Amino acid sequence: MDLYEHQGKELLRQYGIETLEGVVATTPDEAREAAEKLGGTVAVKAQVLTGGRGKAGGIKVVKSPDEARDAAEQILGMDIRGHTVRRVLIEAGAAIATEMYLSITVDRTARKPLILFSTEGGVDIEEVAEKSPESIVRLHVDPLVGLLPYQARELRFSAGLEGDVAKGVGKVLSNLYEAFTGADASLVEINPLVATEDGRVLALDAKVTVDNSSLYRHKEIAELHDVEAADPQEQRAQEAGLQYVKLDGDVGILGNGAGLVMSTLDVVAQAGGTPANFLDVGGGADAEKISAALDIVTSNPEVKSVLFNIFGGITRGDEVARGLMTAIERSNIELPIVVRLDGTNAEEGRRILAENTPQNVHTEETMLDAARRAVELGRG
Amino acid sequence: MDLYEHQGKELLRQYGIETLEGVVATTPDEAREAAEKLGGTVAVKAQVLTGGRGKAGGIKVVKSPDEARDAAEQILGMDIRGHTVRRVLIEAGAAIATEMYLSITVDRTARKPLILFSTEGGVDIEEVAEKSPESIVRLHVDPLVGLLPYQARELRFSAGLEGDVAKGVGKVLSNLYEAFTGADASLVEINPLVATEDGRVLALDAKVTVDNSSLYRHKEIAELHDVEAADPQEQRAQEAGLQYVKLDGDVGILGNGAGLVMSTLDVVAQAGGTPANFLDVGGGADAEKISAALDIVTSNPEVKSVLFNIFGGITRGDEVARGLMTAIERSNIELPIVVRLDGTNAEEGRRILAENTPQNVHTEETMLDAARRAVELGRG
Amino acid sequence: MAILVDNDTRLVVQGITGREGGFHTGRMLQGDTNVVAGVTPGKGGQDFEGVPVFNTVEEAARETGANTSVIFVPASFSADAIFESLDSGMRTVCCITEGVPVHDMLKVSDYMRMLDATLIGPNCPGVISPGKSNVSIMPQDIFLPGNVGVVSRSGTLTYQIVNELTQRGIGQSTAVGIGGDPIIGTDFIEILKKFEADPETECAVMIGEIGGNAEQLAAEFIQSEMKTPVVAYIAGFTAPEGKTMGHAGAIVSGGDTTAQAKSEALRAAGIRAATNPSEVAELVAEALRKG
Amino acid sequence: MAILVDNDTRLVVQGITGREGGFHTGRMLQGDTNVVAGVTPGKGGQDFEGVPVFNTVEEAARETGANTSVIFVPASFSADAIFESLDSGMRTVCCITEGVPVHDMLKVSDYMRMLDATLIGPNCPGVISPGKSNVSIMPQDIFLPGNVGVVSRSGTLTYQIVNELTQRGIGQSTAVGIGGDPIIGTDFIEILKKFEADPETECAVMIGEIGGNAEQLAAEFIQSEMKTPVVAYIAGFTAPEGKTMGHAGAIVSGGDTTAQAKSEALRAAGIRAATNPSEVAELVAEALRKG
Repeated sequence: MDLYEHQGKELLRQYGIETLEGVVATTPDEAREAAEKLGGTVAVKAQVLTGGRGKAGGIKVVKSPDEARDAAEQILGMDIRGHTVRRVLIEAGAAIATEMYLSITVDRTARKPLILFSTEGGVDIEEVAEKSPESIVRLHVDPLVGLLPYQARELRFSAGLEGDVAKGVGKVLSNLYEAFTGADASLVEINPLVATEDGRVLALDAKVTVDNSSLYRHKEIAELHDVEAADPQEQRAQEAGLQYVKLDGDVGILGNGAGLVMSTLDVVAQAGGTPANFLDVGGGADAEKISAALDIVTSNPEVKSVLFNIFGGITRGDEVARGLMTAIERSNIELPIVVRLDGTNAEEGRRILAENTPQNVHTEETMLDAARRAVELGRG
Repeated sequence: MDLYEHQGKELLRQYGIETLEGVVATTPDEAREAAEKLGGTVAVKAQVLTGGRGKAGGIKVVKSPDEARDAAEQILGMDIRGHTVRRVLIEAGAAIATEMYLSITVDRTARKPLILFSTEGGVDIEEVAEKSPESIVRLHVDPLVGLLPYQARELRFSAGLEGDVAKGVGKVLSNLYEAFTGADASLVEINPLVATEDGRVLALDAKVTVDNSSLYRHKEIAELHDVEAADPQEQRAQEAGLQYVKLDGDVGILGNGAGLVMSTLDVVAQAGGTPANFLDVGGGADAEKISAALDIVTSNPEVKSVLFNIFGGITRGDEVARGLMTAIERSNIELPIVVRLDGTNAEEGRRILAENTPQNVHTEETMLDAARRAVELGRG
Repeated sequence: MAILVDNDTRLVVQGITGREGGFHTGRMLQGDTNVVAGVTPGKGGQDFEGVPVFNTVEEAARETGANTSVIFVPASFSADAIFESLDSGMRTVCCITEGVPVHDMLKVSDYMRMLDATLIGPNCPGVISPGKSNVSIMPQDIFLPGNVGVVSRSGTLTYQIVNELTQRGIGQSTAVGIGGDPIIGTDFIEILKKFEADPETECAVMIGEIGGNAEQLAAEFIQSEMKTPVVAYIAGFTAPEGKTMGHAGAIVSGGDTTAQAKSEALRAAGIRAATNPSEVAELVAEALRKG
Repeated sequence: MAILVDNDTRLVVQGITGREGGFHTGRMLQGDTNVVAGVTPGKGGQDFEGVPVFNTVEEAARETGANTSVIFVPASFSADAIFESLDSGMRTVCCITEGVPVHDMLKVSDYMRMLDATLIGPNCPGVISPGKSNVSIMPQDIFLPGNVGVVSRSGTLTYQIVNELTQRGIGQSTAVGIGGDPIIGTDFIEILKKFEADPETECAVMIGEIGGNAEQLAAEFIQSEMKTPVVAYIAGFTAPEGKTMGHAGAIVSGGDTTAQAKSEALRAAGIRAATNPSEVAELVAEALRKG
């Protein structure tokens, strides 16, 4: 789960990391008020769960409350990479001396947290990695031991930091690691991390991603989840415990297991069709879930045919069949549906379907045949 | 550093472990007041840094403030295994259903914390280990991973605990582990850990030993250090950073390194003498320390001769020699002193001694010869 | 021989009385698996379809000689269950459970470095050595004893590919689903190493996905260390960039983590890379013919 | 051959600009030790008696190929220094510092289980392979190259015994002071195992103390696993019960941790046990004669 900048900063503040003073506004007038309260030069920043808002015009630095109002008027409602701006953060100004980059992510290969630091902040770290890789300091942390004092020293000396900045960055590093583990984050990124002219080190931006699997133990973070931001169908899928991604084609696809569904998409494409979505019903999907899944897929008006590919392991064929029957009955689906059922309790599932097959449901033995049939039926 | 029962309980309470209400008293009248305040039956318990106070009459259960006063009068000033009782703990009563044992120590061989639990509490764990070893549950904790929920389950099922008691013990275990690591303890022991008739689980006694090497990061615990309890010479040695243990013989012994000093004691015994003390000046001992060490050894009136055995590594022979000269001059020591100097800068040390040897200082080449000479000189 | 599980496997099921644990224990009992014990705290002394249930893994191991465990307990208790099985002497542990927090797994996988043990998963279908032992939720009827080792990040895609192999009469030595989570106990390379060392495995199948660089690292390993022929398949040719496709691991964030890029890297390392499950079986047949 | 340190040892001194670190570096430089680097944070770029000083061990290792470290930093920073040297690739680490907190050492020694590295100490005199490398605070003049391995919980007592050996013309392959703290990186058995595997070591001397049961465990190991003859000596025959004698480890709390009990256990296991340092040398001479 991604946090908005202002939420991420709130989290960082809880872990002792300094930020600039800021106020969230949802209307131009609120923005004006906030700017008045903060005084002086302020930044008006679009709150969106995507990068590149600066280039897209989502950040404006203004010198008066009225200008703040105007800036907010422009930014609110703006579309940035498919995300609509619903809130802006009005943030106080600061005299910035240097901009740095600091993040902690999970390195899957090393199976350890990875710290990245660069004295070149404020730009894409990928760009920095390309242009001046020597400016990036990389440090792995042992998950059981945690961050050690010597690692802060390595960062400091490798990056050539000195004086107050070295001290400030060291403190932020240790607090950020606490935030990373404490909030079960898979990413905490401060870009830029700035040193002010008076020697303070503070987070000018914050990107925090919290591991969804851990949300049961972070109720306060789970509550931040922004339902408005998601596509309504993706939102509905998430509530039903399904993984749904909308795509541009016309063959609706359901299956169990991310790998099998991805492979089904590929096979549909190889058969000359274009997938309308990715939908994984997950392991052990019961009738209720299958029914919800079919509803979601068919609610996309582009969908011309549906391919239903189940290879049961933890998912049982009989339940899948029952869910399918329920969904078809309930939603009165008339689109052609091609079903391919294999694995655990598949025979029982096929029996249920055979006993009561509606006109529009077709069964196929193999994945390849099922894909071809779905593409063919979709063409009318 | 050992904590008194009342200090140990204060620590346990800080970590969420329940104890009975109690008040420390240093006079019979204070004891009376405390008993009045607590009301009902109270226990008057000698506060000493040794075991076996129950058998020695150091604990009395009384039913009125006057009785508490009388009990305190008897117990205060009592000598228990060489320790004078200077304080009593007046503690409220409780309806006890069962007595258990719980401790966490450092297992040197496994290099891990070791939890010991027994449903047979209130008696020496060594006795329990002998009589009914099957009643003792042993669990090692991985230092980096910490205590895990499954370990509390293992303890519970192995010991056959049920209901509120199982829950209560589980909670105490997890809090005690926090206390053990949080206070840098080398031992935390609750004996007995009791379940009351109304289902609470609480610590009726507390024995806590804090690692001396960690005291720099536990100022509040370091301040509890009881200077009254120690032998004055041992106390003085500790302040000077020396390891001193008084023994019953008449050959004063100083050396560098615990092993070498122990071995020197052995060699003196083999030469027919009896060691008056163990004194390790430690590594890198400078003139000041050597001087203090010699003062401490010779302040014991039983000492007839002194054996000074130095094999320098981190300790430098020249500094040792200078320290020895300083101490002899300053304290006007007239006892025979046998010096054996070897190792780092030993030649320089021997030169310093040779240049300026007082009458009563004798040098020997080997440890064995030095021991024989010291024994011989002690006999006059 | 087979790898990880075989005729010597004595299995304890953690969470045996739960819905999934119970269901799959029943299925494993129908197969060749020697399920010697189950564990559910508080249900010690009961039995489940003839399998004795214990309160702790330690007790189960002591009483039954269990040496392998499979975990079906809820995600919030899974890390604890893994530690319990490792500390009780299990040397192969399969964690089927989905949704185990990443930071829990970071600690577990760090702890594994201290031990000579193998953790498969979490969020995986388990391990099956057909005709020997089934420690999985995989539909065992589709498997056939044989000489092809299968390793996969995906569960159901594994079934699909195994099914294709079996239908062509190609049997499997062991099939391992390593799981699709960001932090897993055992990766491709560790399993491929075991297949390489297994005299019974004559060909290995590696089933990958978009996202991450595990397949590229495996390609390097295969090229430099393996004599056993390997057939690979990467799912997700049609996945758009920047979208998470189900598995936490399956997110495409840059050009070189796409299925195309991975397949090309594999081919560049001289590895047969298929574009769909049927083709996998064809390439395996070809590899076995050429030896 | 020798164990732990030899002609291939490239030493980095952590805390080289401190009082003790500087003094002993000077002494090591006088001997056969290849001191390639020193580390003192903030003093990188300086040099100490010709040895380049770096800010971090990582940098020192990268620039000089250091493979072994010796630690003189204060006790409160020692655990961090050990982690730093291990993470920077040092495979033999000697921590000389006294007074390292026990809980710090519990974490360090747990971490060691993940690595193929050896930590000697803390609170130890270090390791010396006479004529090859001296990574210690031991007075190297008393050592003589030879074939007797020495392992000890005590520093100065080791010098005493080595001196007795050298005066009789008996040289040493390697002498290791493992330290007297409750939690140490390497124990008797681990060192004895290395002596047993070292073709150059023809006899081993084990110097123990009252307290604990390390010597009894070593006795079992010697009896069952070693062909190399071992001479043992336990200090503390005159120590009273219940008193701590300097070393945190040297507390006698029960009958079987006394010097008498330990010496008896050793003799019962067929091991030569001396009663004073001179006797050690005599028994070693005897063991070497009998082969």
